Amino acid sequence: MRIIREFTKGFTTELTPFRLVLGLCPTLAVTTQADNGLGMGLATTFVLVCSNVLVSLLRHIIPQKVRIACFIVMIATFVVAVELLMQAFFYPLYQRLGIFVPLIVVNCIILGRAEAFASKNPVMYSAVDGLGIGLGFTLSLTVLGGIRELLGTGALFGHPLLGASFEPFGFMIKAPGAFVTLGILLFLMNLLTSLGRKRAH
Amino acid sequence: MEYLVLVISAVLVQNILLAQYLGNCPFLGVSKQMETALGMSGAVIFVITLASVITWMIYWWVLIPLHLEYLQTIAFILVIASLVQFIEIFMKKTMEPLYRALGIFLPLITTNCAVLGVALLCIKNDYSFGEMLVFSISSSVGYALALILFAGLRERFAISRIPEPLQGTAIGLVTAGLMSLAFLGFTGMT
Amino acid sequence: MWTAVLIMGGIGCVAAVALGVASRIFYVKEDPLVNQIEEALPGANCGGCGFAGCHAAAVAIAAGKAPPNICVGGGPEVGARVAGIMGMEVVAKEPELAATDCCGGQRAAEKFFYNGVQDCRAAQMLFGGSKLCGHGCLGFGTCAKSCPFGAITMGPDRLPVFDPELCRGCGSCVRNCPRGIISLVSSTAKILHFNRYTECLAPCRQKCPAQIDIPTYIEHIREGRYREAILTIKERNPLPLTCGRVCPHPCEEVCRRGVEDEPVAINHLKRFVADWEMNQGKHLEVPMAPPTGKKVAVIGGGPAGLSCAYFLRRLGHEVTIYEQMPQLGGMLRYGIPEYRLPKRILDWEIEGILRLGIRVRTEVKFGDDFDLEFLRAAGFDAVFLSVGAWDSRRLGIEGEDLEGVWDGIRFLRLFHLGEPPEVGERVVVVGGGNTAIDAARSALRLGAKRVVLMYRRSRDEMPANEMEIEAAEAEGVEILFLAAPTKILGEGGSVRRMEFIRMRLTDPDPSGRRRPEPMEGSEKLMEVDTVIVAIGQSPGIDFVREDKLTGQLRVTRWNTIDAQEETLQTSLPFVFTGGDCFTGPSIAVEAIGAGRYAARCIHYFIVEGKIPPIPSRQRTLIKDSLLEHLEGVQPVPRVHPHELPVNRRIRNFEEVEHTISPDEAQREANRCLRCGLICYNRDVVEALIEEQTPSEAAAVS
Amino acid sequence: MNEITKMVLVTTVICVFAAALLAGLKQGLSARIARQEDYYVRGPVIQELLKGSPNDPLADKVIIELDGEEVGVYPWIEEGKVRRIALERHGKGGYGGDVVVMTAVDLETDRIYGVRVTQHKETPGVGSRAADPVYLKRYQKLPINQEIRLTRDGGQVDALSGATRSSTAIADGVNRAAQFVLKHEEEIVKRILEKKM
Repeated sequence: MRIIREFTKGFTTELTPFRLVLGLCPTLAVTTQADNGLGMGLATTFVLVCSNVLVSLLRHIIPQKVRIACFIVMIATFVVAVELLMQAFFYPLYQRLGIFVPLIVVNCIILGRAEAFASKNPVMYSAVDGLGIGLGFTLSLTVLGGIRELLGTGALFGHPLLGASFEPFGFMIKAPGAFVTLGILLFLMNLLTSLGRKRAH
Repeated sequence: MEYLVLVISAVLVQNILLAQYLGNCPFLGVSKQMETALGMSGAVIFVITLASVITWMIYWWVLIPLHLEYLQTIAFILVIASLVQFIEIFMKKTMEPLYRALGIFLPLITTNCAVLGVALLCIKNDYSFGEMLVFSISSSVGYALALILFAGLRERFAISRIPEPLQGTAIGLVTAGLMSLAFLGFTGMT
Repeated sequence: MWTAVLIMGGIGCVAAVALGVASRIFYVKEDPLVNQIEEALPGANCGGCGFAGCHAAAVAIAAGKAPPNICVGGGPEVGARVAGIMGMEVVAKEPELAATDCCGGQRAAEKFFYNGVQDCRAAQMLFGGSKLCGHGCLGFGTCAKSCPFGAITMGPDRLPVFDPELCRGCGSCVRNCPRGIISLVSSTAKILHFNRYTECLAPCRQKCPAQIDIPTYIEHIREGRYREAILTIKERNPLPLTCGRVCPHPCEEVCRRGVEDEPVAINHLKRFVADWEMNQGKHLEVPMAPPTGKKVAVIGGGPAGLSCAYFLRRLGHEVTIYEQMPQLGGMLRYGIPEYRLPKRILDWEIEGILRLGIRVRTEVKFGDDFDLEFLRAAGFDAVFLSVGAWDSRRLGIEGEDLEGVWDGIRFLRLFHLGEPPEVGERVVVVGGGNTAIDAARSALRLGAKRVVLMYRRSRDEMPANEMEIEAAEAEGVEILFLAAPTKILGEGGSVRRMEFIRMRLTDPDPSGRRRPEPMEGSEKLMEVDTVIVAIGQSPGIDFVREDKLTGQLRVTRWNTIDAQEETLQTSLPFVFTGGDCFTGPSIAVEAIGAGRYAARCIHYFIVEGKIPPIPSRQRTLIKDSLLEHLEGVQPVPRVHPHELPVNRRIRNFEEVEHTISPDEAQREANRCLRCGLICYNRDVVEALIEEQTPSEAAAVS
Repeated sequence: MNEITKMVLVTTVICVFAAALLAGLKQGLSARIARQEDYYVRGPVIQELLKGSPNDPLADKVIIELDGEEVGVYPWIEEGKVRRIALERHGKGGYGGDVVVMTAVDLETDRIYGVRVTQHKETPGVGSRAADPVYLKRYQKLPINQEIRLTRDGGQVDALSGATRSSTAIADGVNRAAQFVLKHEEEIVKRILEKKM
């Protein structure tokens, strides 16, 4: 039962970056297209699951003082592995994500989960926690990327959807669009939550 | 002249926060108060510069000769994390006032993507030592600029009537978007 | 491959060695609580909480400046864990509770710079319309939402109501309040605070010598929150039962309702809640600061001494009261007759003060039984000298030493020493103060047929309380104005007759005072059995001994102890004074205020070594706050408590005035205009609320 | 001291394992990564330059180690003969560092067949204009047996006005390719055909 709860919380109470406002840099930077968001999300999920498992396994061995350094090395290892795998198998995605692939290392979600959850929980739960949070993050990124791609270029996952008469707002795929879209999504989520709460009353 | 272009580009056109999307988590967290924003800015300038120098040396003097470029991410982050932690411990003991002003922000930026981001950009763009130094300093100054401007804006939120669901991070993000739009105006000015 | 392994291993090794060595060499001791909390936090240093990393957040949480659930990265379980850690540790420190603390004035000007308006009205300019402004609150409810412990609710008038039981002092509301008017206030801070000119103070609050927060406790009574009302009063006055009965309530003189209507019966309201507490049969717990280990001796257990001891104790110090009489209370016990202040009530009130842990030594006289040298040797860090003013002034006329001539204080004191004085059938009381009235009314109750009060000025100049004068007249005391005794004639050593002379008042002198002067040749004789002289008191300073430390105490020419106005410090730095022995005879509430001020000075003196001055300390009424005219105030009849009928009361010492009923208290509290709590026209605001309430109700349903 | 030893040990061991894992992964994947890089970075350029070749120049790429450096050569093979080859050289002297130039040489005429820029860091809108294929047409048909230089250096190609340094770097890159082909033509052809067999 607990396993299910640890998994689903990544989509509900601990949905990043909406519920836990973390991991904003990749969220903002790579979500110009839905498939970028998906790719980034999956890469992050992979690293998150692997590092959670490893941290959980080694949680009793690592001394306090070098905890951060050790965790970061483990995470970085997986990130570089992802980087290499991506170069070997998804080169165009690697090109588009660019510098943000190595920057998965410093995504606070990963280190945060490692410290907050994996270093205190058994392997199984840690893996599920990583998977849940990671997939929640992937979902958020894909949705955000979808919205920006659709409004910014009129296409979704590269397929034109809105027809030739659609005048894309270039603003959406630029930096300001990223901030504003995320802000508005956050606003809508807050609005829905408060409406839901009111109805529950 | 080249350096001037580099400075303007790094501070304004390619502002690390608002155009390159690096270091956003602390950006939204720390910008709630001007005081913390100022402390954070100082620490960011210090750490980014230091980290860039160290990683540049590691890359060009160690990794390149040994053909280990693919280890840059892991080597950089390990070095940055340890170095910053070391400085923090050192500062806390020997330079108490400085530690209070800047040092407490150090751990915050160890894992700030702006630090690793700037270090990686320096490598990616093949900067010489001088260029790397100028780029890292001006990038971090750009970060500081955006952070301080934003903190000024956010302090005004305190007395504004903001619709409830927009309060907090949501309005922060929208405002950051508008600021970013303003910085977008610098594009093409160099 | 091997180079890779070597290089990474090398970097890792060097990093670990450097960190290990550094953490040894540059070891800084950390608060274990901080470490514990930091352990529980994610350590991702993401900065999402607004603090500079997890360590800084842990420090803030440990200091109570951040709520335990501040971490955005860790999610709920981290919050719960931190709250657990905090829950175990938080008890040790003095609780700081959230409270709205707007005091308007200049602080409003700091917050708003709109349209040049520099005070609370700026908020109105900003948000439009009349605004019911409790403490400058905008009524958004941000604080209620931000409270992680659910201690804040929005009251019916959309002002936050703080539940002290639930409040953990996390400060979340303080940070989130858009107006910045909530602060964490420890009871220490509240006790140490004195009115300032820069604050928004209702006139009653300015006038009250004890600086009781009158509008707030009336507000509490209005809402039926008697417990809060009592706690509000007790932040300033430990003797509400007593004051509720004997206080001449100077506050009511300046009540703004009094401008258009009769003033609010503030003192009756105070008496009402104080009686409520007593009728519960249990003393309410008051917040106490943790012990400081400092010791203070209080010499004299009158209102000033009791008040000082009470506040010092609440500030965490050890206090011992030395009293020369058999029981505590000073003038309250020995100077005020039973029919005004029943002694069982005073006993209950004093018991409530002493149960905080104050030690008492009675029947020890300062100067004879102990002295300053003894107190020093006993390890007291400071001494509060509040011996009162017990020496009666003498008339200085012939026959003053005859039998049947009493001094007023001694006369009143005898009641409580178990031997009521005997009076003749015809009694003359000389003097116009409350002591004179008390003596006259007491004489009546002892069986005197005719009691004449002789006062050398006219009724307007009489220092006694108007209500007391009226009560005395109602009971049959004759008052002879503009007369003064010149000679007391006796037979066989006892008083028989008194010669007195008529007086007239001079034209006002440059200072505006009209002095009495005798009218030559108007002497008359009067048959009299008892003469009570109550023309004023002065401190008895017979404890001053040349060869002792007390000899170094400076004394003024009025026989009061000299001390610095700002610090109440005498010429001996560790000796403080206050109350009647410093100011000369005055009313109880004055002494109570002085007691708290002395407690503040002593607290700073023994804790910090120096006493910081209070910036712009309010001493006189703030001129702008006194109005000549008030619009829109409709007269509402003032409450009149039930009184014992005259024929029943003059036979005995039963309490004359009764306490008002809860309904009456409610009604009376509603008469309060809530000055200082409301910035704008009350009628408009109430109309506005009525207008909005139904539509709101519809929206919710 | 015990604690420090443990710290150092754990950290070092983790680092060593990380490095070993990554080095292994890198070794295993490097061939595939290089192919992907060719395909996605140089692929489009080669396809443009060697448009119409019957073979797949990317698949037939050979790496030639000569003069102490590795050079990838992409051939156009027709009827068993190497007709044209494309190769990448770094042109020195650009404003933002090296300009990487892909040069195609017609081996039958010993003339330049086409030029494309694959990587540069020139100022956008200024130096970057020199990477425009229209400008690069000027190199077509230049004989490789003489030094290729800009006219201002006494050569045959006009610089793009306002982008002299970028133009110089491109000319340098083309020249290096030309010199390389001139010097090693036989060796290159031999290797290509060896691989093809």
